[in-house]
Amino acid sequence: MAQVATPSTIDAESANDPVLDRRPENRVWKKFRSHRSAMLGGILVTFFVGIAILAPVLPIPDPTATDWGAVRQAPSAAHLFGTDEIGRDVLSRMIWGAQASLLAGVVSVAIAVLVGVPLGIAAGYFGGWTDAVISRCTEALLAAPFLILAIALAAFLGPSLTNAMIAIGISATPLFVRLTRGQVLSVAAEDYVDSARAIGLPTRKILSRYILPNILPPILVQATLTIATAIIAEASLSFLGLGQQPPAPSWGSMLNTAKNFLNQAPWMALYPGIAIFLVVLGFNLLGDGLRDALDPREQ
Amino acid sequence: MLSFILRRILIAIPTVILISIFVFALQKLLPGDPVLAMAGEERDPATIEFLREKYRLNDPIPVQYFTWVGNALTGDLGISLRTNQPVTELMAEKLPVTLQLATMAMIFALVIGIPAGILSAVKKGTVTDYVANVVALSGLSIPNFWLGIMLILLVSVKWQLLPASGYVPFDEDPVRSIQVMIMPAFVLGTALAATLMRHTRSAMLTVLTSDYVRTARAKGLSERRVILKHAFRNALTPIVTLSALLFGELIAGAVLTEQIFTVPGFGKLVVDAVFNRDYAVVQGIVLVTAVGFIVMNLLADVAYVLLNPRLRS
Amino acid sequence: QDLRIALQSDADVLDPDQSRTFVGRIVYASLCDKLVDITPDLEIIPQLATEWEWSEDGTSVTFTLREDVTFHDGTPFNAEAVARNIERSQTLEESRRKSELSSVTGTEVLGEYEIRFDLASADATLLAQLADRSGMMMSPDAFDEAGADFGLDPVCSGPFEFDERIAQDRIVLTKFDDYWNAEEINFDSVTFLPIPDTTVRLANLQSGDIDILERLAATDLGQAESDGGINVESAVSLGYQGLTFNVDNGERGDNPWGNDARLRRALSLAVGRDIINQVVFEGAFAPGNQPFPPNSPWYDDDHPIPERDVEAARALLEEAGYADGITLEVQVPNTTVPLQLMQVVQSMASEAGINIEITSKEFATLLQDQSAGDFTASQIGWSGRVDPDGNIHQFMTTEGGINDSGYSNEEVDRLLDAARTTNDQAERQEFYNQARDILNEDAPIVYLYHQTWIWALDDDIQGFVPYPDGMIRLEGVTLEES
Amino acid sequence: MPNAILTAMNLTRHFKVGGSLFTRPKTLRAVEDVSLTVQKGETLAIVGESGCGKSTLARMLMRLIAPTSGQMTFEGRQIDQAEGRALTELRRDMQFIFQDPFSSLNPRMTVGRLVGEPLETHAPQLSGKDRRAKVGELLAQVGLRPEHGERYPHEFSGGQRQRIGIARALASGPKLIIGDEPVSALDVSVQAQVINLLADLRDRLGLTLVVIAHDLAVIRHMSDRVAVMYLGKVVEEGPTDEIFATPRHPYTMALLSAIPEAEYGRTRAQIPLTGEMPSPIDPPAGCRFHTRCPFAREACKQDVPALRDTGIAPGHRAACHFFEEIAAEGAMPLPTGGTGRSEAAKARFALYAEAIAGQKTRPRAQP
Amino acid sequence: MVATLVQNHISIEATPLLDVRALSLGFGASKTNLLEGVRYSVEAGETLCIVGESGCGKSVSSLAIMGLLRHDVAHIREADIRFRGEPYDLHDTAALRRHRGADIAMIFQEPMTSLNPAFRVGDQIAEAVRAHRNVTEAEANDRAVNMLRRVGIPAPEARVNEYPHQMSGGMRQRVMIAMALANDPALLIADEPTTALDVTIQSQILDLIRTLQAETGMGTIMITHDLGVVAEIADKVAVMYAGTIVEAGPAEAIFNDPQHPYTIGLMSSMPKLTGPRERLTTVPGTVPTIETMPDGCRFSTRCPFAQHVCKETPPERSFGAGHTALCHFAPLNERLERA
Ligand SMILES: Nc1ncnc2c1ncn2[C@@H]1O[C@H](COP(=O)(O)OP(=O)(O)OP(=O)(O)O)[C@@H](O)[C@H]1O
Ligand SMILES: Nc1ncnc2c1ncn2[C@@H]1O[C@H](COP(=O)(O)OP(=O)(O)OP(=O)(O)O)[C@@H](O)[C@H]1O
Ligand SMILES: [Mg+2]
Ligand SMILES: [Mg+2]
Repeated sequence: MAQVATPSTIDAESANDPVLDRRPENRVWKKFRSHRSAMLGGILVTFFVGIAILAPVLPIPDPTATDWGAVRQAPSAAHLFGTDEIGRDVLSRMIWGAQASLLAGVVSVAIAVLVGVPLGIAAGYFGGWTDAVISRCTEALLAAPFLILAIALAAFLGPSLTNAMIAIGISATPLFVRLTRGQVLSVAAEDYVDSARAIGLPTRKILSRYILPNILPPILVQATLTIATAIIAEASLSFLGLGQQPPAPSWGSMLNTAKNFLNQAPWMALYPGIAIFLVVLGFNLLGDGLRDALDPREQ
Repeated sequence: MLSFILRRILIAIPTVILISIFVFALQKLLPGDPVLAMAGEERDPATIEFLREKYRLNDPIPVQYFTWVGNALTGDLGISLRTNQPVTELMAEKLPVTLQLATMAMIFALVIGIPAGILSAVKKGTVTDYVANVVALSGLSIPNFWLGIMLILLVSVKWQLLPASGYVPFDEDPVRSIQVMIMPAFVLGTALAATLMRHTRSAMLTVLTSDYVRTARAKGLSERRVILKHAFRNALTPIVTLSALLFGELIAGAVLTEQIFTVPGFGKLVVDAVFNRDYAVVQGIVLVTAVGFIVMNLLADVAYVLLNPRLRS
Repeated sequence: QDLRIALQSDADVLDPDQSRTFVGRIVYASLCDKLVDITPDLEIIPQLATEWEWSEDGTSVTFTLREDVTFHDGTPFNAEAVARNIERSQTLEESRRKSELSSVTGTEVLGEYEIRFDLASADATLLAQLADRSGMMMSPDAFDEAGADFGLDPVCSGPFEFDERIAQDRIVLTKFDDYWNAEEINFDSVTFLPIPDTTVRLANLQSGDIDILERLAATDLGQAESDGGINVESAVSLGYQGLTFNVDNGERGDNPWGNDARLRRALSLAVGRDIINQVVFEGAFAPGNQPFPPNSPWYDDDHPIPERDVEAARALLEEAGYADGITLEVQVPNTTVPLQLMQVVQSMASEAGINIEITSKEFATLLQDQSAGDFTASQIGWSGRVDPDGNIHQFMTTEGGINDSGYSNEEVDRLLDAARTTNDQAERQEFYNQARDILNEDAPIVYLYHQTWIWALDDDIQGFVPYPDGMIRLEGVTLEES
Repeated sequence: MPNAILTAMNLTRHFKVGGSLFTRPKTLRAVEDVSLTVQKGETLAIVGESGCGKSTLARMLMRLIAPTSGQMTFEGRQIDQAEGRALTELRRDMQFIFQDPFSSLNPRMTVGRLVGEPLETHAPQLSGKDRRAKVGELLAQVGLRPEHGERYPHEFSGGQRQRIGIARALASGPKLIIGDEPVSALDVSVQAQVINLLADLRDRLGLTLVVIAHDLAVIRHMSDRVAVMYLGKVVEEGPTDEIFATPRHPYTMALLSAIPEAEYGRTRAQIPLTGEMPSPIDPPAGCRFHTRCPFAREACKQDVPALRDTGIAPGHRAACHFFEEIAAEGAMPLPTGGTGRSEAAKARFALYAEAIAGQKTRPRAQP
Repeated sequence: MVATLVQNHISIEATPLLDVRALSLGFGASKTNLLEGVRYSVEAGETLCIVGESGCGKSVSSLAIMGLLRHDVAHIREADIRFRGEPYDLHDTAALRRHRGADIAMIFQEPMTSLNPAFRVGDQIAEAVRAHRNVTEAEANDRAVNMLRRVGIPAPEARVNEYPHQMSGGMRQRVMIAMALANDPALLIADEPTTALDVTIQSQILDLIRTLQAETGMGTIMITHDLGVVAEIADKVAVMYAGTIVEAGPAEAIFNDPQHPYTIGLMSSMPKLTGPRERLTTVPGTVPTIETMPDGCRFSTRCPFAQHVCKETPPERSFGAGHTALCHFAPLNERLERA
């Protein structure tokens, strides 16, 4: 290919081009920071992640230490959030429970995303038989009641928090398959995907560089919504004996126990309830903000 | 139209087969011997052996499967191991209950979720929008069992406004039937309302920036008419599809809600059946809900087409 | 007047021969009369049989029957009917009463209202069985016609007759006008409503939607008592709750906890039964260390409830070679009360160096694992029987039907078999006490507490008598709208 | 034809469409029996109303979609069935510029990566450093600065983006570039920049161009030869000047007469076309243009006209049964003269052109 | 009705129909105005074309006049507008809505998306009628049929019942025009009405607008960047660059005697259909963004003649017969010489 120096006839771009910050990461971060609700979401999530990690070093009582003399005591100076049905400190259990609940939320969504998105991409991009098989299985899974699915998986895998996360993850997977497939169908019709084919890019790279990054935003949003569902599902599963094993706390199991004492000890339900709400709110605000920040077209 | 529906039904067949196989696989996977669960506290070995024979539980799973499919095709779904009632009869008894609950919940969800979604889209970025979003998210993050019991304690015990739980058939006493169902429907509807609200909001946001809404404004129509007629009519399409998908969630949610409010519907039936390993009932219910799910999706597709003049021709 | 009773769960099939649930029995209390009944003090008293007489050797018993009884379908009740009932219980393929009546070899109708039961050997438990489902009399014409489907439309001779049932919603019975004891019955109908959630059950009573509920949660006692419109009645149950150890049931029986009784005794010492009762049950239940509650005539006073003694527990552990502590995996049904109970036990045991790992399981799974021997220890209980034999024989004898721990001791087998075959109360007591001496040492089951049946009633309800068997008997109960 | 670089014989492409939920799919005949030859070094333009199948043809030539039937050769190699390696190689030699500069660049990749990507595929031996250097060179070639490589497409204007697209197409060192309406989405001033750029590149690199457009002024400016399409078929083809001076197919005439000219007072009598373009799902029998042709006769409804030499210039062919007679009637109206610019205005235009070319000016001392 | 309108228009001929004397507005937090002192006027029966490159603010200015900009993002900083000689307040939403579709109607560039896909076209037209007139549904429907007939849609009685997707782009644009004209507006704003259409259809639409305008005497503002269309249809032309009107005047003057360097550049960029094929002269560079907008003359960053003085706001120079240009050096040939 013949190379000639830039001819003067071609309009060169004027030299003083003003783009404030070249590095994309910086820009994402800047946009994110100026997104007020996203920051609030970030702070909420960071706070709960923080207490989950710091639980062992915080000056709080042992979350499993029982006190027979202080069963179901209302909040007081000694127990800021009160005590539970066997005299454990609710505040401490809430802080320790953050670990299990956040894990349940995040890990199960991660499973759903990691399994669902590739399947969805395969179904959407390759179509035909691949699509038919994946779609039918997805529908079957969607139509089967969650409870039955969960019990079966629980029974199959044995009861533990990890397996609860797997069970929740698997049952949230079909949703992501569907969502991804739909997104891929619309993204694959974009010109830029054709442009990738036109330069002879192998399918593998088309999928990873062109399809994946462009279908991500709605998936991100759905993922943050699903985190909420997953945290609550952990509660339902611990109701089936699948989740966090006692006496280790999780917000879900705390709520579950608390429901029997709503009359006598409302604080037992109040605080984990508020924690779940704040985390869900945090993740959703964060998701909204991330979507806006990651989209180069969004101001 | 007919051929479309037929085609959709054909596509659904493999799904149903998959589900039925799945349900049978469950039987193998699930620990907890159904016979043991049925034999009573004493667990008399002779009884156990007899029950196994009677319900053909000693046959290999594939044989059981094909027997079941054969019977199912003739409309016989077996009898409940627990109450000896035919499964079809049990389900015929429970179906109206759950349908009523689901319908009322859906109405709640629609009545709350859609206006809230429209409002927050129209007022994007304002306090109204934030409040609507926070309320929706709390609807999503408050567990049903918690909300349910709180409502019972407040509404029924404290204020004595509504019956705490139970069920009255609609044809027996419509007013009371609705009264009894208000709380469970509300509880079941909240999470749905939240989802609907979020989706309505985003659909409306897309539609509100569209050219035809601008056209409608350019005609000098009132804002109300622009939003409710021109924008909403088009935002409706994704919402309808979504509502059908939410049917699955509705049934899943009904499980817990029916439990709390002792509504004798599908959800309660399936929980009891699962816990008692009443397989005939579990299989029947899963099959029927799956078919219901498929029918809902089919209806949604039809509605989608009807709402879309483009696809109607 | 309609009486509405909330039950904790839905009854199973309404055929006394096939039925197996506790709530089912509550329904039968209004639906089906038995040959004999019990008093709150567990004495056997006449119901359909007015009197009975044992033969010398105890191998036969002759009943004289009430003469003014008809079944709900009009079929007269007589000796013939009793014979056919017993025959059905013993021969119907689906019958779950076979083992309860296994001692009966045959019946002989001696007259219109007189019948003799012939037994293979003396059976001290028989009358108690006849005070329950085995003694419930169904209309022979009805069950001949319906066969195994009798439960869909049961016909007995109790104070109420079957009207309708909607699974999981309600069972409605209406007053049977020709009931022999009709003047004691004050309701036109009775409706049973299954409401599983205890909070919701109580809420229903408070809002006036029901009149009586059974099994109020102990933690709700305070609230119910403080409510002016509610009365609470209670009776310590016949059953028990405890930890069943896998002593020799399959491979998993071969573990330190199964092999060394000292460990099990150490655990028993480490838990404070009073604390459990206070923390979990608001002090409303009865602490226990035997298959019978302390207030039972069969309770062995030589082995009183041990005081919590962490030091002694540690000493035993050390003696067994686990001075540094030991771990115990316990499977627990995944419902609130057992979990709460086990967490309390766990907390107390840890002070003695026993590290309990709780595995919560859904009940059907737990049951299967337990009967298959796939467990180390299991938190489970027994609803209790009128006759002491029902609480101990099948659990502790080598061939016992529900001997999930796989416990086997010849001496215990002998003592418990002997206790079965004598009608002499004192003699039986002695057998049980001797067995207790051994069992207390071996401790295949560590008993923890006895549940108390708690009923909450609208204060308009009068005349309700609590029975230790947990049944609701409506004779003499009235409801006066205030 | 020794000098042909790309030939297409009887290319046809059908789509299954509709198949909506109610009806069975119908066949849409987007391109029907099109034969073309592209000579090395020339610029061939394809024009036609929107929806007449230009893009479909271009995508077929590029092998982005497979033809339903027909053959194609590239430098003598059969390519209509090429797969795998052969296709990858073909894509080194043949590149594509997309119509819409806004949608054809992946919004989530930097310009540097976008332009470097073809190199990655077609010159994997290049080190990362060399590749970056090469990307800088390519960007310079299209009038962008190497630093622009760090930015994202959305930070560029439409014209700049189209340049990025062109740089990307040039990266693999292609011999032939197919542009699917490369300037239609741009407004005039930007369009002019891109047209000039393409012309320079063609001259400098000796590229062969196939350009699709529906703006005839652009076509006239850029191309050596023109093919006019109507409803999936080529109705006229020939050297650019001949097509503009002596169009033979009535459709070409109508098209030419409908273009508004950007000169005050300059008008042209229009050849009125009645009705709408028929649907390619159900194209008219016979001559596909007969439903709208002001000269249509009975024969046009039955017989499909073939492309025939007009005899005006070599390679000028038209598919019309009656073009001789229509031409004889003198049907192609000529434009009127227009009012023309004042001398002062002409001076200003000259001044402007000189200033753009680098000539400096200074303010005159004011009287 | 047509007659009265024409009469009206004669009686108020003295004052322009729409007189935008100054319009400045900005978006969001940005301090720089996107539109800066935009001014133009249109008289009844006259066609004003606004030209300029994409993004220069053509649509925004007309949307502002229609009151269709969102108040939370667009900040109107200066607005001195008369309609039929009366003040026209861009903040009075209610009044704007009364004007919209009644006296001032607008058609948009995208015929494919500007009609609501969910409703029949007839209903959409009838709705516009009923929004401003107290008529029955039947009357409104009759009007819809009439309007479709007037814009040249064959068999309008049947077509009113069709949905937009059943029509081709050209037909849809005609429906849009029918809808806009349904209330006989005094002023029609057409925002690139033909950009999305073929040349053959384009000429049909332009003809139609011209004919209707002659019939009703309405004033028209036509936004486009196609100089060919301008040459064909305009009475007056306003050339817009980066939010300001840099040159305005009678069409002939703009084409034959352009003064502003941008106008000259624009004209030079057009490939010609006749004459020799020369390399195109272009306008180098790109339009400044709102953040990089220069002081003074907004064209100065790209103007080959730019001097220091261009940092100051250029004077408006007049070249007779309403022909004005904002440039320090216009006329170029008189004020500049080769260095
Ligand atoms: N993938 C496809 N599926 C179905 N129909 C298609 C497809 N691609 C193109 N068509 C149809 O084929 C015909 C020709 O389309 P094509 O895009 O080639 O036209 P075009 O001449 O490029 O038009 P434009 O000037 O609008 O780009 C049109 O009717 C179009 O609707
Ligand atoms: N809501 C908005 N917020 C911020 N900037 C906006 C908004 N709407 C338009 N703009 C900006 O205003 C400028 C002018 O847009 P406008 O649509 O008026 O251009 P135009 O001249 O009509 O261009 P075209 O020929 O492409 O239609 C553009 O740069 C655009 O980015
Ligand atoms: Mg195209
Ligand atoms: Mg515009």
